[in-house]
Amino acid sequence: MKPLALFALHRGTTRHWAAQRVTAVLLTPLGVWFVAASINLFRSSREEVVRWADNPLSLVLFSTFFLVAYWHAALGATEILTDYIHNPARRSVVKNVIYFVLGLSLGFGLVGLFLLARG
Amino acid sequence: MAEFRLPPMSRPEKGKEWAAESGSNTRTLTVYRWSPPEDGATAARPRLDKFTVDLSKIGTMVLDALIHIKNTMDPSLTFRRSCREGVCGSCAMNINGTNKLACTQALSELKGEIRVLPLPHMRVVKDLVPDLQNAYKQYNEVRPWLRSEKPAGERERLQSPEEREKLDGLWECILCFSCSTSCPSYWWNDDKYLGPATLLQTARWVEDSRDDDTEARLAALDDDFKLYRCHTIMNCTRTCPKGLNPAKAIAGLKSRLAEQNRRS
Amino acid sequence: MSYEIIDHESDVVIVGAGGAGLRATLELSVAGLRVACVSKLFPTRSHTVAAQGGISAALANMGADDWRWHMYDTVKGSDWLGDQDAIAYMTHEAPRAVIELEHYGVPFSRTEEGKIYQRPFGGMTTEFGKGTAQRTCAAADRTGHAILHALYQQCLAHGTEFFVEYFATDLLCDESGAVVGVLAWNLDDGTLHRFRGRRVILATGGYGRIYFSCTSAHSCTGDGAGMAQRLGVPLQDMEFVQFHPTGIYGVGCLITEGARGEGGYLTNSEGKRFMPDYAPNAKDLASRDVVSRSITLEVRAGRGTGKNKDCADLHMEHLDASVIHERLPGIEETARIFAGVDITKEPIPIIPTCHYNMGGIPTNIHGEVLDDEQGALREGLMSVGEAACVSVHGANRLGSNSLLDLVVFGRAAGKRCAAVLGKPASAPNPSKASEEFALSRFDETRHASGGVSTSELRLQMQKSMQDHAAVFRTGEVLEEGVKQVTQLAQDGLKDVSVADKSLIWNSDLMETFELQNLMGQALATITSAHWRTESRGAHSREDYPDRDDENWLAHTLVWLDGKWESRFAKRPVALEPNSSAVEGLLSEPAEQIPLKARTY
Amino acid sequence: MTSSDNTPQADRPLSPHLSAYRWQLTSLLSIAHRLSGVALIIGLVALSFWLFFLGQNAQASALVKIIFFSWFGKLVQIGFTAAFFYHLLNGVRHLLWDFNLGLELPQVYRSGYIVIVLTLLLTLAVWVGT
Repeated sequence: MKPLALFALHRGTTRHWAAQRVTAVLLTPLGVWFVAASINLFRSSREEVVRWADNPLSLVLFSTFFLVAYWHAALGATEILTDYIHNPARRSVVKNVIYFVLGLSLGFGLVGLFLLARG
Repeated sequence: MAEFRLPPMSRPEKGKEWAAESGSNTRTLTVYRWSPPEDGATAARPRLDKFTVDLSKIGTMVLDALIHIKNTMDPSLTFRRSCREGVCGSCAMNINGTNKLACTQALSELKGEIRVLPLPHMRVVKDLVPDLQNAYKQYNEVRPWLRSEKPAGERERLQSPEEREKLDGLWECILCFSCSTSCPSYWWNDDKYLGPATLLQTARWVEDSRDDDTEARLAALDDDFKLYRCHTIMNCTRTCPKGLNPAKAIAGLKSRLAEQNRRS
Repeated sequence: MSYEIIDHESDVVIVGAGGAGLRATLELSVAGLRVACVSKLFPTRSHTVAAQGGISAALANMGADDWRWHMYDTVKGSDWLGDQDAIAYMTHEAPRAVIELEHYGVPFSRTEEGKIYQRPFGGMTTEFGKGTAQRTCAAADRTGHAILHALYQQCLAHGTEFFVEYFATDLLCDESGAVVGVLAWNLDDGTLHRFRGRRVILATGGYGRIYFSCTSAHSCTGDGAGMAQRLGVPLQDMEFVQFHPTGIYGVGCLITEGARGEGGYLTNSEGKRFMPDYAPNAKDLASRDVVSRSITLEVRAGRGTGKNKDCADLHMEHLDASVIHERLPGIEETARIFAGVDITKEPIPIIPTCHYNMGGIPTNIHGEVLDDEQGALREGLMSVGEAACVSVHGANRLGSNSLLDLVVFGRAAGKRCAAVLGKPASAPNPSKASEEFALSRFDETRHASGGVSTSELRLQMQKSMQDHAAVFRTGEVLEEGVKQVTQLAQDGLKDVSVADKSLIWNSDLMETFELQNLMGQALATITSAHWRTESRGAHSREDYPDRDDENWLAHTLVWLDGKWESRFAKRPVALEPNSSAVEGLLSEPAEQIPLKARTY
Repeated sequence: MTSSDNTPQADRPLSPHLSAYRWQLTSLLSIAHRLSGVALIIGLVALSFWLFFLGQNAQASALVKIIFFSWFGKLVQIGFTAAFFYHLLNGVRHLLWDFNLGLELPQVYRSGYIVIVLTLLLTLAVWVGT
């Protein structure tokens, strides 16, 4: 398979499968960067975090990582639900609940990030 | 919801301990037993019977031990068997935790007490005989035959040795369903996920240079379940008694399907 | 005794879903007739799956070839007992049959040009014995598997209805004695089924399990021929049992002749290649009866290999590893698992092992069953494959002719049905008496409660056969064997006990039915062997070491009566290849292969 | 494939599966991938809320800090780190498989062990090295 196939548009269920791979590919470098960058961040004071978030490169990379990670998480969660919840209606309900929670938490995170970046 | 535990009536209980054979070299086999209820009776739970056999009296394989038990201890013990040389796929069962053909699984390669169960997550017809109807139906569903619109002509269709080689590792499948029944994904979705055995057979035709129906074969796999419940757990390849690699074949199908969908 | 019986009606009922049964089923499905294929095994588990080396046909993919050379080899291989018209038909049809299989999708191995790969095989020559032919079309060393799966797949493509894991117990007849169906037992739910049809084709395979050591599957119990015998149909040439030269010592698993076809050879304890002494021209690729006898003679002369000096060594370690990997992968696996041998490094200990039954239900080339020595047909009954005796293999079958037999005559039988039956029509009803017989036999067997277990009785029979009717035979030993097996049949079967009385997947009961079928054929085999006082092909009488064409150029017909007593008759061998039976079927006339001494 | 309608299929027990099938590297690493994925989803949510609280004001951040420096908080963080590295490394393994690489059984085992060892080493590096 040509690597490009991953990044191309797909129809049907292949899209889900491909999206999972595309996000995984993106997350690999982003994840490594995130770990490197954030190793000390959690233990830092608020001021240090603010200084870190003030850097546009970190901000862009971090928000990208953040968004892609959520996307990947949602795809992964769907996969798990498809495996274990057999009733389509129930599966759909649980999926929507999870999507809602993920969306909400993504929102919280972005708001936090925005506040930090503003200092 | 997927049921990770067996339903109460399916949980095996301790069974009978049969009179042990004496000898200097004996092995004990714990064998899954269940018989359908006789007229009017209610079904009992399966049980695990213990048989101790004298190895000097029997051949080298697990099947030899089972046949010996059937012949000399309990004639009602039931299992499928035919070729006894690993080519017909009848005697697939779960031996010490993984799926094997009883006829090619040497007793000497197993440690300790030998535990013999039917293929996992299957409806049991009797003892070690699982109901394979669903597996056969799924096999049929992928239309496992040569499909070509081109007239075949008077002579054989030509196929280069290189094209033919692509079928190696696919066409040798004996449909024992050891792989499918080793796959947790198949356990949870055996009604909708095709499972490694059937997908391997799909790949066998997708890869055949003489078959012209590749596109439709791949397109037929494109839903949430038939193909994509495969998570490359690799239990299938790990267990295949013929040393085939269904997981690899499935990976090939996924990438071919992805490429096909991208192109169209 | 009361059993609810579920009724099925079709035009043709086929019992058995191996190569021959499936080929016939396919032909009938294509012809638009209603078919019920009843099998005790899921089709791809039939014993055809174990055929390794290949299927013969004069395709000439590897050099000059001609179907008449193939015919010559087959007649000679049969030691002139094969019917020359049937052999002409089979070898003439072979190329078409194999091409057809390729079109069905069989994954044959290929030549560089992309054609079907063909390998040398025992007894297969060019120019009427002058050169070595490469005539055996192979899918690595799993040709039977490849063909069986492809045939099943084709049947699926045509929507054929299969009744899988149904055990047929008896044939059903109408008032006139014509066969109109079978009674079968569905293992899955324990129900009994009456399959009615205007014709019944028995494609139930061989009965190798009459011997203690055989290459045959556990399921090779001759169920069709057993049913036919109970109906009073004779069996033909039952004394001719092929011992394959290379069964793995101790376990009996088959090592294909293709191993020698690809260059393998046999040695004795002195490390000497002994086959050139017995067959100076063909050497290790002489026909199977010759090689089996040679091995046995080497062992008798004290030159056997192994701890007990009772086997021979098959060498392949001199072959290129890539050849083994590409063309003999299954052998590599089987030898490793069952003999603990790495064939690229060491030889396999082998011994002649019961492998194939040349004899069976006598039929014409359309698969129609012959009821007597004059060739009268048994109405409604047909048979194909190893269960049948057409006869194309005569006294000894050539390797790779059996897969050919299956597809050629499976197709022929299907065609005949289609031609004779025309459009779908309703099937006749079996007579009360016939049903009664089948049902009471079922019930009696189920409730059998004698003193000897099925497995014990079976073992006695197998040991008796092994000891008294193996590669070499003598009158005295055979007589003792006849006595023993007759007694096992007469008294043993009456005293059998079935411990399991249930109906769902009762394998104890199934094995008892199988033993009843085996017993009739064991008896037919050993009494026929005793009756035929000559040596021909696989039947080697030490007290009559020569072929006796004057008295014995004839097929043996053997009937068993209700008391298991045998009756014999001779049926002439068809020496004229262009007989009325094959009129219009051969593109050019075949030449008769005149009788002569058989040397390789 | 026909069987009559009155088959007593409902009575038939289900054969043992999860409880009977032997755990092996293939299935262990697979379920570990799934579990680490679930853990990381929780981690991601936690990260969001950390950012949110941090963004609020100093008091909230102080509270977060206490949690982070508690022994329990540390343990959870080590867990997340391990889950992160495992999921990342095994994810790469999965990606290679999707490109049809390393799917032979010996390779699968080799890469499996490599992933385990690397996960341990990297987690150790992060928590000891810093």
